[in-house]
Amino acid sequence: METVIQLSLVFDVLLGLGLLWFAWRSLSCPDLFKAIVLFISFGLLMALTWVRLNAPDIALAEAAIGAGLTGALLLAAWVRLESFDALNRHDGHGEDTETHEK
Amino acid sequence: MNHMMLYALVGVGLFTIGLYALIVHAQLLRKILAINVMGSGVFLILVTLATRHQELLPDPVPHAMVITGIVVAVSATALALALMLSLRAATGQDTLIEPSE
Amino acid sequence: MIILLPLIGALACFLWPRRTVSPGLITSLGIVICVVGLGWQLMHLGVQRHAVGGWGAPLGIDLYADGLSLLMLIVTALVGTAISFYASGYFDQAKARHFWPLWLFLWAALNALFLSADIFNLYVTLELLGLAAVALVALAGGADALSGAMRYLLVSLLGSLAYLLGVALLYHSFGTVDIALLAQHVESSPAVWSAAGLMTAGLLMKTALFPLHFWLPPAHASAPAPVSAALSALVVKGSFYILLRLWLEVFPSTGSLVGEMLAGLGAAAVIWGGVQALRQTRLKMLIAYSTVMQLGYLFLAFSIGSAIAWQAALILVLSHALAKAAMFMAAGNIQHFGGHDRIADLDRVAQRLPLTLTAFGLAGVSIMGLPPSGGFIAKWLLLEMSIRTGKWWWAGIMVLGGLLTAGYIFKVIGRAFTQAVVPHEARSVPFRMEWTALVLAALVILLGFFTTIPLTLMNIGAPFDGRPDG
Amino acid sequence: MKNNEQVGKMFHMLLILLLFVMAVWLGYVVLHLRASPPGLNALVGTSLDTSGVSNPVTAVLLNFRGYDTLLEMGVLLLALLGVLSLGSASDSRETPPGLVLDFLSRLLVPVLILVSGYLLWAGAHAPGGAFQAGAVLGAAAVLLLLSGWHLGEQFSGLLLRAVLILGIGVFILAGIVLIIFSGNFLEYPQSLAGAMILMIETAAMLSIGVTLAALFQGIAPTGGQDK
Repeated sequence: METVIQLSLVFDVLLGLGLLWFAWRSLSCPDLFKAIVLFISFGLLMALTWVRLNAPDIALAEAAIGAGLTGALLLAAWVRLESFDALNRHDGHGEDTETHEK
Repeated sequence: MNHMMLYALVGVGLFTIGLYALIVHAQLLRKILAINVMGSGVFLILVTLATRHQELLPDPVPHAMVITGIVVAVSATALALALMLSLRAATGQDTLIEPSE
Repeated sequence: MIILLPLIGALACFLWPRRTVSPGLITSLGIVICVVGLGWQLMHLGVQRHAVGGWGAPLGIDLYADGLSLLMLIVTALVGTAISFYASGYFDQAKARHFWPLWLFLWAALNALFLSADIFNLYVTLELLGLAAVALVALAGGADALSGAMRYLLVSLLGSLAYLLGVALLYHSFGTVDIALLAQHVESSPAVWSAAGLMTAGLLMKTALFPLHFWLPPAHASAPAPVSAALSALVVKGSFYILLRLWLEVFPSTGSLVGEMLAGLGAAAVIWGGVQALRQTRLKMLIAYSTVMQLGYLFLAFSIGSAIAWQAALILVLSHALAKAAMFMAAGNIQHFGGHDRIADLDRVAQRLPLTLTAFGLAGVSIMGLPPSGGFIAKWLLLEMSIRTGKWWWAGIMVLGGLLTAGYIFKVIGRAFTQAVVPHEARSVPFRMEWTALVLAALVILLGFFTTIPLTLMNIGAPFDGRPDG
Repeated sequence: MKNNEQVGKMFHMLLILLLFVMAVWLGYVVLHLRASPPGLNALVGTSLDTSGVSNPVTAVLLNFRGYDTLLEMGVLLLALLGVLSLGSASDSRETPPGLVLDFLSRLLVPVLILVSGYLLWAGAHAPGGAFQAGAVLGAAAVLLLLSGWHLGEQFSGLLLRAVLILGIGVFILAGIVLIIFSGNFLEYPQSLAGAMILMIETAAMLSIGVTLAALFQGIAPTGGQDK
């Protein structure tokens, strides 16, 4: 019993840290494409978390909507952005996907 | 108190990270991601606080609220992305611009 | 209570017949009739409460209508109808197709917001309102409008999330999201104060109180004219209304530090907005900054805090909504007429668009707070109350604000009479666009003579006398 | 210039500090909430029998707080309207899909449709429901869109819009009918509650699926110059 609780605690700590880590990486990594992929993984981790929190309904919704469709939307938008960039580079003033710091 | 409250702290963390990124990054796609991360943080807090009583089943009301919230979030994200693309097409930038005189 | 139905019903049926102006106008009239019906009900039967789904407060969602909601609904119905008429002349076929469903959604969101008694439900209506408003701003197209819309969307989402986090804290402290039930249970605790802080911050963002106003001028100024009118007159009032509800009913005592702080920000908004408005070179930007400024006045009531001050603030909401809608419409006419809204090149608009300029002038009278107008009564009452409660410094701010307002209004009117250096081609302005603006402006002036009507209406259910029971 | 940078840095540090304080404070508040939250759990439990479904989350979403869900579908539809009004809606992709994608979509789409049907049905008593089912349906449609399939002419006009508003339309209609019969908006008679919820959910699922797919199409690349 004791070990089960301990194990689940370890699991929860890891999952929590994982969430934070993925969120942080997704928001700070310079490559936009990577950021989106990281965000989708973050969504899947969220789904796992909902299962842990005894919320299977949300887990399903998160996996399907939060990670799945949002991810698809983000990727689609990214492809569009890239195609703009490709055009720009063609015109000679390329602006790659770097992060602009304010 | 049980260790599920850990996730509430994670929620606070996500909210903060998202807010930070929202303010610091100029790139719109990044801002949209940041808003989504913030949202996840809020949802996590909303649900985790309901698990304070282990003996009962989880409270379904926050669950329903979060599902509502997820749908709202995806709607807003879609609109934001479409706006971003139009803006990009109009200005060639993926950041906000100052209004012209 | 029946009010929500025709609304949403009309909305849905809107989506599908494509080319539609007349259904839009019919819906507007339908809403007006429903609002009148609700008003009649309230006057004769008192406060109305309706349990959606028949479950009742803690489990289900309640709708609640008292004088405060009624007044807001009336303002929305008045201005909304005017905007509908105006828009029917403003948009071309391609834009109209998108405008009408979005606009009716916006209206539905506003009505739902004013009737809701449930803070989570309010969150959903806020999102509905925000997305509709953003989409409408973007309708103008062009870099300015798109950027303005994007900024607006981000701010709006951020505000909603902060609000939602507050809702989460309140729900888990008291196990309910119903305003009346919360009011019974709320006690001072760190959680309550954090919730209050988060929700207030989120809503202030949406209400664009200084210094969170930065998104408003670009969004409001670059939107199509009827949309600007709707945003400035109505949308910002939506989040203000929630703030008012929360602080009047849920959170403890308004006369505290928070009230002073909000009023202080309001005062800063009055000054800053006024100075910025004076400095603008474009008419719509000027009007947008004027909104920032006039919103500031509303927050002064948070410090004064007596029932009369609240009533004054609401009269101000009413008259500002009418006047500002009229102003943006007038600006829209001018822009339509001359193809631009640069104040320096107004080129004898007074002689060539007399109706429009009259509308602008009359609305200006109310915004300045000159008699006889709704704005005058409201500001006079606020002034009097601030002196009577010994907070004369707010009175000073108000007088200063009045001077600034007079400055920027006359700046526009003065330019309107003179000939511009570069004369330009002019397009004729549809008849109904001119008259709608004028009618609204005339209403504000009339409001000055009939202030007692809204006053009696808003006191149904006594929303300002301490906390009404659930 | 250098000065500016320094101010920027200071600002940055200040921001981090402020956010840190906020996070610590929120963390404190979250951990020290009142120990005995009343919650609505018990109430949901006792009312569940009369709600027509046995999954409490579905009961909350479609019965107790059905009004929220109604508005929420409005939000979804509104987002689509917004996206469409931005005019980035695309026609069809011109590039033929890769073999893998084509194969994948042939394989997956029927499965996804089955899954969404199951989720919808199961939602009454087990995890699942209209939103999840709609999302899966939407995913299926997205796959179809990606693999080059597009709506035939006769489907793209009125019929498509009809499906889009079907969910919210049925919801509102049910609400109005119920006002006549039971006096309250969206108050289901007990015996019919299960059936009505299922009906609303079915309509909602279809609309949600199609709306999500349409959102995707509104944002997706127009073909031509994308890679």
